[in-house]
Amino acid sequence: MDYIRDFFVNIARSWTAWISTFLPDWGVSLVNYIVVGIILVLMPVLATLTLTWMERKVIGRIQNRIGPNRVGPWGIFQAIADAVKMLIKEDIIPDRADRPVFNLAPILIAGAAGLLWAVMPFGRRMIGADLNVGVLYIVAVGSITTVAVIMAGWASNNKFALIGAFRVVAQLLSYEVPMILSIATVVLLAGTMRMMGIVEAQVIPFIFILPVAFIGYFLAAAAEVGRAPFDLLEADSEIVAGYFVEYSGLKFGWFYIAEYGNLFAVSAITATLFLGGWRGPFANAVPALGPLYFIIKTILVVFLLMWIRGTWPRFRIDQMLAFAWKVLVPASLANLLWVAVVLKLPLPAPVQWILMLGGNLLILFVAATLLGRAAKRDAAKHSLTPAAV
Amino acid sequence: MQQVMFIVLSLVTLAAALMVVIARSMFRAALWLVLTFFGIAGLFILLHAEFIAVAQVLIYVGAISTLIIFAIMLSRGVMDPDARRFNDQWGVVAGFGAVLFVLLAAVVTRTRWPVALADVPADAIQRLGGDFVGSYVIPFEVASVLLVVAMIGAIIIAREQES
Amino acid sequence: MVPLTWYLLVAAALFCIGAFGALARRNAVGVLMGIELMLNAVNINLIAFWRYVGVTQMTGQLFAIFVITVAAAEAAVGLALIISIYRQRSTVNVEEIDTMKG
Amino acid sequence: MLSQYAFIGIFAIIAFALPVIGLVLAWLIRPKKPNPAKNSTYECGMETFGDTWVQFKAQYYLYALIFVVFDVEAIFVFPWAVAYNKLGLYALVEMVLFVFILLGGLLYAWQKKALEWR
Repeated sequence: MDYIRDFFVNIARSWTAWISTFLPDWGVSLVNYIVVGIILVLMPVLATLTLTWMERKVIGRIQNRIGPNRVGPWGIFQAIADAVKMLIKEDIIPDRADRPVFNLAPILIAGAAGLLWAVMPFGRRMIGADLNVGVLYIVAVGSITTVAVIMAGWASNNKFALIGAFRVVAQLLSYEVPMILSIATVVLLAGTMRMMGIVEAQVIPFIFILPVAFIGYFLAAAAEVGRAPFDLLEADSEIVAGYFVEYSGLKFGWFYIAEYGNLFAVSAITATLFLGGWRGPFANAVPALGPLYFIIKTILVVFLLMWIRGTWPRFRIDQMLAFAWKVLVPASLANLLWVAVVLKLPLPAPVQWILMLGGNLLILFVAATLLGRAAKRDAAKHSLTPAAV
Repeated sequence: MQQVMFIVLSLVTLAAALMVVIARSMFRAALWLVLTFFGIAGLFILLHAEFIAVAQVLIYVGAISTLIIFAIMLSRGVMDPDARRFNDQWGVVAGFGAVLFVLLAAVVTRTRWPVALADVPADAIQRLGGDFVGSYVIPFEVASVLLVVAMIGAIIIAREQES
Repeated sequence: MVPLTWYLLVAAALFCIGAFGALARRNAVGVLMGIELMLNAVNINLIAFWRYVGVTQMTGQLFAIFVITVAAAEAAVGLALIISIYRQRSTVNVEEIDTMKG
Repeated sequence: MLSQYAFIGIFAIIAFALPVIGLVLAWLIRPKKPNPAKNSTYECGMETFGDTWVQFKAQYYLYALIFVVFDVEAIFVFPWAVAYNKLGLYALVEMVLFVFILLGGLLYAWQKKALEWR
């Protein structure tokens, strides 16, 4: 029974005990690193196989369709069929492409998607490496994606690909700022950058204390992974399909896997930073429940992102960038300073939390009001009043 | 083990740096620059300066390389791949660089550095934050002013002329 | 443990490569990349000295962060200048940018 | 501490090896029948003309510029945020000053319409 209670950690212990009977100490660490590494690196692939199916089903239901239903029961093998297709599809490299850079870009982007999982806390003592700089590591790994996108756009020698790449980069850069500021607010409240420390600091999930930081991070994350309504990077009807038009076969497949891997990763980060990560009822007594809670919360965030995609129209790029710089950045900065102010007030923690929540709601209200006014002014300027339409 | 890692990382860094200065295509040079930055971040980790390593990746790879690549794209029309990479004095400059390296190497290896090895404090990042608003508050605020002034200046310079 | 001199040698080599790039490149962006390499060499020195000489004080890391800040500001303004010059004179070749010539 | 980064190093090797292995596998089993039409650049079915010289807008550069400033700000904010609980009231005042200077820069950019997509 005790074995079951902390099932995953005990399995790992038994495994380590077994291999240490015939391996030296450094060999045990090496083997463990490699095993954990392989499991975590496969997360984006796993995410693609499950989330593409889930997304098709969810979007299908939202649009009053059934979704995939041919390959296997309820179409669950659809993703496998897609994977096989990617694998056996002919690979086409355009004539004047910069070949080494062209081939390197998908490898970099998929590798970066895998790297994110090194610091993800699945449960108590279930983390690849609990780095001192945990959350900042995640942001830093994200910058590899920026470089890979530019490489793909440049190397394809295609105007659409290059325009797409620049749009993506402008979007990634613009939304990284509110993302960093939201994370900084969480770090300020938790007092640590360790992923485990942030989870342990959430006596109540931070979403109930810092809704502005949650919304800022959530929208920024949706933009970073190019989810609708921020999916301008592959606005099919405007710039063909973005920076990876020229890619086919598995090279395209890696971009696809990176996209879904990043979707899953940012949902997991949202769950960790704002929804309490692996914390939940009885998670302290039965640590094996931790990963379950973590996955459920992550899937919940994924579902939220799919729901938004199914129901919201796409933004224009000017609206999108203006939203990042003129709404999210000032709101996140105000939130950061407000949390800092409240933390210095000589009050018990629960009162501080209520004050923070109050300030957050005020910021939300002000931002929403100003946004509404700006939208009305913009509509009037383009004479798009309901009467005119 | 650390020696091996050090040698691998420094070879990668130096080779990539060399490619930065001799690559024909500016875009390729920028990509080699990114690799150089990663190598240097690795060296920082070997030196137990993890925060600086992450900052290196965040600022140099995420921000400065992007700026450089954007500038390359903006000034691309004039770059034909057959153009000369170096100016006429490049031979002299290369000699100067080699001599400089020999001089520096001589100084570095001859000097007896007052090495005082100790363990890195566990709260290095906290101390860093404390120093920013403590004894180094003037440079800290000046950094903010510098960033804003640089931004304003660059916006004025880079904006397209209003027609 | 790697000796301090190794780090200093790598930094010296990086500095010289950067200096060569900054002085010999014809493309202004290339010159700027050389300067960035030189600044990075300085940072390696700062962090190496921090680790080996004064690990209890954070001065080395603080200076490295200020160097990074200055490098970012320098890159932003320098590249803006290059873009502006390119717009007016259609060149980024430092040999042809000689308006200051007396 | 270094053992954690040894893990990150091994992890990075595996993470970048996985796509390479996948691509090699695909290279072994996929068909290879290139022809000139297939390999030409895909641009709305027309022949591509000229080089890929997009009218690159300086606006992209302006966004990158403002981003750089805020990115550098982040490496000051994070250590401050981690240390904040142990610091006195002065930490708050100085960070407020720091952020307000930056905010001034953002407002300037806003005023000068550098944030406008054109």
